[in-house]
Amino acid sequence: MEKKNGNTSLITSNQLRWFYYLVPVAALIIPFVANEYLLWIVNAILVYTLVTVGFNIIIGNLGQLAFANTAFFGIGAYTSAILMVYGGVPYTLSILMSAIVGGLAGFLASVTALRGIRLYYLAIITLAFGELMRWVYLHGDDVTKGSDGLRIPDDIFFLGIPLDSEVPKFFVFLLLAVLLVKATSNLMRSRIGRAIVAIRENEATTASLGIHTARYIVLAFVWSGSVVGVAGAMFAVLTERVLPEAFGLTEVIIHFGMVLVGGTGSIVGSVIGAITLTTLPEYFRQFPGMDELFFGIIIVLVLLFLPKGIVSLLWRISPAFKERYYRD
Amino acid sequence: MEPLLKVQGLSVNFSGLKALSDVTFDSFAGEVRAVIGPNGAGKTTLFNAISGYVPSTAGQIFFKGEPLHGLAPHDISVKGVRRTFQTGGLFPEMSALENVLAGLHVQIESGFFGIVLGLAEAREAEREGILRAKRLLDLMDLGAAAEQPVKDLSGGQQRMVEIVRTLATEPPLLLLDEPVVGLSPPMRDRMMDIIRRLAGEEGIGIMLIEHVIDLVMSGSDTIVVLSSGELIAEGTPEEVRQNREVLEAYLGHA
Amino acid sequence: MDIFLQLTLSGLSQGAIFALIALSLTVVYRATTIVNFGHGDFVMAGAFFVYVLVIYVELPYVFAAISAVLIMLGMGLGVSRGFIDPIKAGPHIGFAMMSISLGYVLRGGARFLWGREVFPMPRVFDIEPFFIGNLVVTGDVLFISAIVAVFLLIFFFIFYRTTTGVIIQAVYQSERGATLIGVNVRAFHQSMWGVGLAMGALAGILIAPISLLHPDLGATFLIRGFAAMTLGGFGSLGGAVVGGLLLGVAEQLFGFYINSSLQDITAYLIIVAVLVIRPAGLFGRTVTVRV
Amino acid sequence: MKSFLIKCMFGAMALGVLLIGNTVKAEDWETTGLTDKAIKVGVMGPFTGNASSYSKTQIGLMAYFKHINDQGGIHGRKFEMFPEDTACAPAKGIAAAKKLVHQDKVFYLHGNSCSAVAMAVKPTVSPTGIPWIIAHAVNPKITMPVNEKKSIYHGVPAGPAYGSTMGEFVMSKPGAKRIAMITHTNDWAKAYCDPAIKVIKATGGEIVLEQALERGQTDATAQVLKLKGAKPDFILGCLYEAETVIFLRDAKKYGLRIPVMGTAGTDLENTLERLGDKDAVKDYYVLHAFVDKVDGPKMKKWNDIILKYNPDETITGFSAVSMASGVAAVKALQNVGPDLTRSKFIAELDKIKGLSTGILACDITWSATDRHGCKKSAVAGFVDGNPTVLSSWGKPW
Repeated sequence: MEKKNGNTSLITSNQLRWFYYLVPVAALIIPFVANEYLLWIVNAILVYTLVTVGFNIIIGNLGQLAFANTAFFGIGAYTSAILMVYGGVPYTLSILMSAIVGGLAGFLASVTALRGIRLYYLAIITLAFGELMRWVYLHGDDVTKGSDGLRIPDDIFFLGIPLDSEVPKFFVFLLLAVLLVKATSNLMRSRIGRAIVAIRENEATTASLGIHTARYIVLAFVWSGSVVGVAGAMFAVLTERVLPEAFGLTEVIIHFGMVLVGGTGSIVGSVIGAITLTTLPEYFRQFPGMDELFFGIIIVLVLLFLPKGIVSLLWRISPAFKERYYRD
Repeated sequence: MEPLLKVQGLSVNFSGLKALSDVTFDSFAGEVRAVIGPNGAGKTTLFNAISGYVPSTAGQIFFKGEPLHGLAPHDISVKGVRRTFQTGGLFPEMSALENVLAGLHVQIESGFFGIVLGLAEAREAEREGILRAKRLLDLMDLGAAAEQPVKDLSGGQQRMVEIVRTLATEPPLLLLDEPVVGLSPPMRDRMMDIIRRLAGEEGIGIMLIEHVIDLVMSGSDTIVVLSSGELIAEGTPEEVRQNREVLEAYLGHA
Repeated sequence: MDIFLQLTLSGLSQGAIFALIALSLTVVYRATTIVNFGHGDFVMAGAFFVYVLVIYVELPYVFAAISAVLIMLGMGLGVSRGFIDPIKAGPHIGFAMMSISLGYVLRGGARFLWGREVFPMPRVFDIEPFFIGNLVVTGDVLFISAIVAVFLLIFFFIFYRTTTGVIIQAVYQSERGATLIGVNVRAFHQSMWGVGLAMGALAGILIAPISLLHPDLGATFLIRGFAAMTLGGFGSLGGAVVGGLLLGVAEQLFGFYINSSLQDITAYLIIVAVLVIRPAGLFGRTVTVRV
Repeated sequence: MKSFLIKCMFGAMALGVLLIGNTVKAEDWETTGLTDKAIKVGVMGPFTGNASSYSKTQIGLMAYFKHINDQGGIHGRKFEMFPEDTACAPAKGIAAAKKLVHQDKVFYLHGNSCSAVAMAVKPTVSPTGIPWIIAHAVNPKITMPVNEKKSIYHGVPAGPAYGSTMGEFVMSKPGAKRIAMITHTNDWAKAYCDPAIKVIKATGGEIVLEQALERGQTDATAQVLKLKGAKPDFILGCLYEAETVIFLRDAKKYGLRIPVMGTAGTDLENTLERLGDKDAVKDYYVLHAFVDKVDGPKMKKWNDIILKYNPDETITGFSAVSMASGVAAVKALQNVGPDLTRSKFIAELDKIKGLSTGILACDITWSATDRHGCKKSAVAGFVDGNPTVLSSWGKPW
């Protein structure tokens, strides 16, 4: 609109905002056209959207190679499942608890980063954290039921809506995803989001601007942990049984792949990444045995030719798609 | 006049090596104070010590009478001592506007919940910050470049953005580490002009590290000369020019 | 006492493999500051090449092994040139994902070609176990320990006693300095990738007769390589070796004296313990940054 | 804006619930996945991933279906197979099940190797009432207690059947009393070991030592030395193939010459081939689901069927396991007659009693209250240096 630099793009950022609001509204039609299988994939996409959005805060915005994301995911799922199974806690409340416990796990993970451990060293330590958590699920038999997995109760309600098939799950998941994506977007386009990105760009300089870097590193991890924790609580209901196998190293790699394929540090990219890497494996079902090969090749190609992720294709359409760390 | 910054007997050791030893001087509001000296004299270490990036081994630093030594960099910055860096001080992937907004961080008063929930107050605070940042960029003729990532800007523009970012909160004391390095001569003169104006008109205390002696002599009120970590001379450009020790220090290391 | 010695001996021979993998990771890391997260799969690939060369091309084992190591050396050069160089300008996150994905391609390729089968790797020697006092020594232990020991001697000799080694050390210290004295840093990176993958392949070839050959062979070793690196001090060459040996012994002792179900997570526990107690590891320099 | 969004969502939500509630009609359900020419059958299996060697059993099952098709099919219908990959990963397995049930709309499901996946899939499949025959996974909880829609069957010995066979065989050795264990710490190992322990304890034995050996380990020194110290009469080994080999290798190395009882996850021939040392497998006994050696004369017929449709396939102990339940399913389908429905199929499956398949050592018997169709297994071991199928210690099958 009031662009001074002679921006002649087709789409203004104002129009784009309406487009973003339209996406979830348009998605409301999906349950009327999709069967349970397709709807399950859509629901999985909604879960993975939050997983990726949360992970991207650490990887993309904060720029830290911390791989504790799958641990947050599992912790969220188990928190919710355990509370529902043993405590009779309503699902809605258990989601909140997953967010809190996930946030605490995020805090724990941030301590390593605060000790000044960075890059690959941080990556390896956070991987170890995730694998140790998996060992706990496997050996915490009395509570987690070991590798049998914890079956969540049949009669689950979200604010009175019974989550007994994919359709109600879709609406609830969509609501949660929209709310958390919006909240994360608010956060990233504020002074807090700028501080987090500034730390990625140059930690020393950031402090010189009066920004308490340690506080924002912790905040990024805690927020990431909470968002992914909620995703975990959704995953528990999606799969109806929480199993240790679902939170292994393969899952770490898939989450990482989603962030990079979509685009680091971009919320739109996170959504694209979640959609791409949830649907492609389903598409590849027709070529059995070639999953890993395709997965590897796709990511290699994206890294080589679209280093900023698929979202960068949108930037070619209009620079308005580039996410800013402030809002007009 | 009460000094803005008091440095008393400041020493910094790096694993036994003396980077600074027993440096003492005062700095005042509205004054441009240059820090010069041969390579390795400890100029940047002095800035790092004042701004909290390296711990001091001995000595004290006071800003407006309050001790700064032992504080973390961000606390010192909040108190009103701001600095720039020799190289790579900007956030290259962020736009000029975002860089300046990051500089305004502590002045934008929006709380966590207000931000997350998108409350009106938080948005208002952000909006004010954005207006302010845009105004500042316009003042420096950077309005057109506001939306571009700073890595795409020219060297001169980048320097300007950094100065704008550092000045955004109107700090009483500014530490500039080689602010004109890499700039073309006309840009250099313009930059020195801005610096002089900031000190003269806004009453900001400025300390700067500079190698180009002409600029130092013409642009500063007071000069501090460091050599091998020691303060060997302090005074007006004229006084320093005539100091024999200074000449020796430069020739000895040349 | 006998048991303790037996456990230690067994742990050392396991540890020799971990050491080799940790060392190969470190060689690449020190040269390029990249940790190869796909290394496990390159280790597997090395072993698969031996299998292919022995079974299908019918090469004698030793030639097959040498050829496989050379193939992996070439692959290292190719990976560096074709996949790492083009994304050099990007952040480390890209390198991490690139190495993982390349590993996935290898694993997927192995799975696609050999799919559901698990192969017994041909045995090199069949030495009857013999006794030293009450200590049982088997051919595998002897073979692995001897090869790794010889290899390490050669490696550290080259590194600390030859001109090549001095140059490598110099580049490790300062790339800019190395450029000034005429070292081609790009070629250097490529060759270090080659050396790293070749060493990894050697580890794969040594372990495959014991662990059997399957596409997921590398995964368990990679995490142990990481643990060895961490324990020895991230980025320290000697540390990687000592860390690997210690990890091998620790796994055995944990398994026997504490609880055998802990054996599997010894590596992870060590990683976390090192972080809490001494992030720099045994021989590492400071690896942390000030926050 | 936001409140409008939320209103929209809840409105649509209510509509969606209504729509879905009305779409499933009873007659449709009975004949879904059937045409005059075809019976659609969904075959889930770990065709990729680190457990892909199990998928040999789905290959075997599908070869049998193709064989039946080539013989003219069942009442004019031919099997149309929908193999779906689970990669032995829960989430992927659920997607596969949803696809088969809701998109491909198969008539029934037959397959599944990984217990964890079968357990993960159960909440998806069980409420639909679609017949589901578990042809390889061993976790007994997949089928028992019988699910509400009474639609899930086990066509191989489940954990308890296998496990109690292990226990009985161990205790059939004269003088066996002190038993030690070496196991993975997962549900798979528990499915074998727990019932075995029960039998051992009930028949006067005691467990003197438990050792864990996790997947991916390449050394069992610590475990072997502990076991040696405990001096048991028999060792129960609930380990996968690779770890079994490592354990036996180290057992021989440290002179642990005590008989070891292994699971159906391993077989004698492969273990021997991998170890390359007859001496090391001399004391290894292993559950053997089949009536004969894997390459024995009684198995030839079945192996030939597999090889006819998959010429490059290597036959292992997994290959023919699922074919037995295939035989049972074909029998039930034939008994139903041309007017096939899901309810009739289930009724006929429940009428299968004492069906000797000529493949598995057990006869398959199903009823409305007991879905563990296979109650026992044989054991294989070396007798005088020859692999032999045994029913108890020293007694050939």
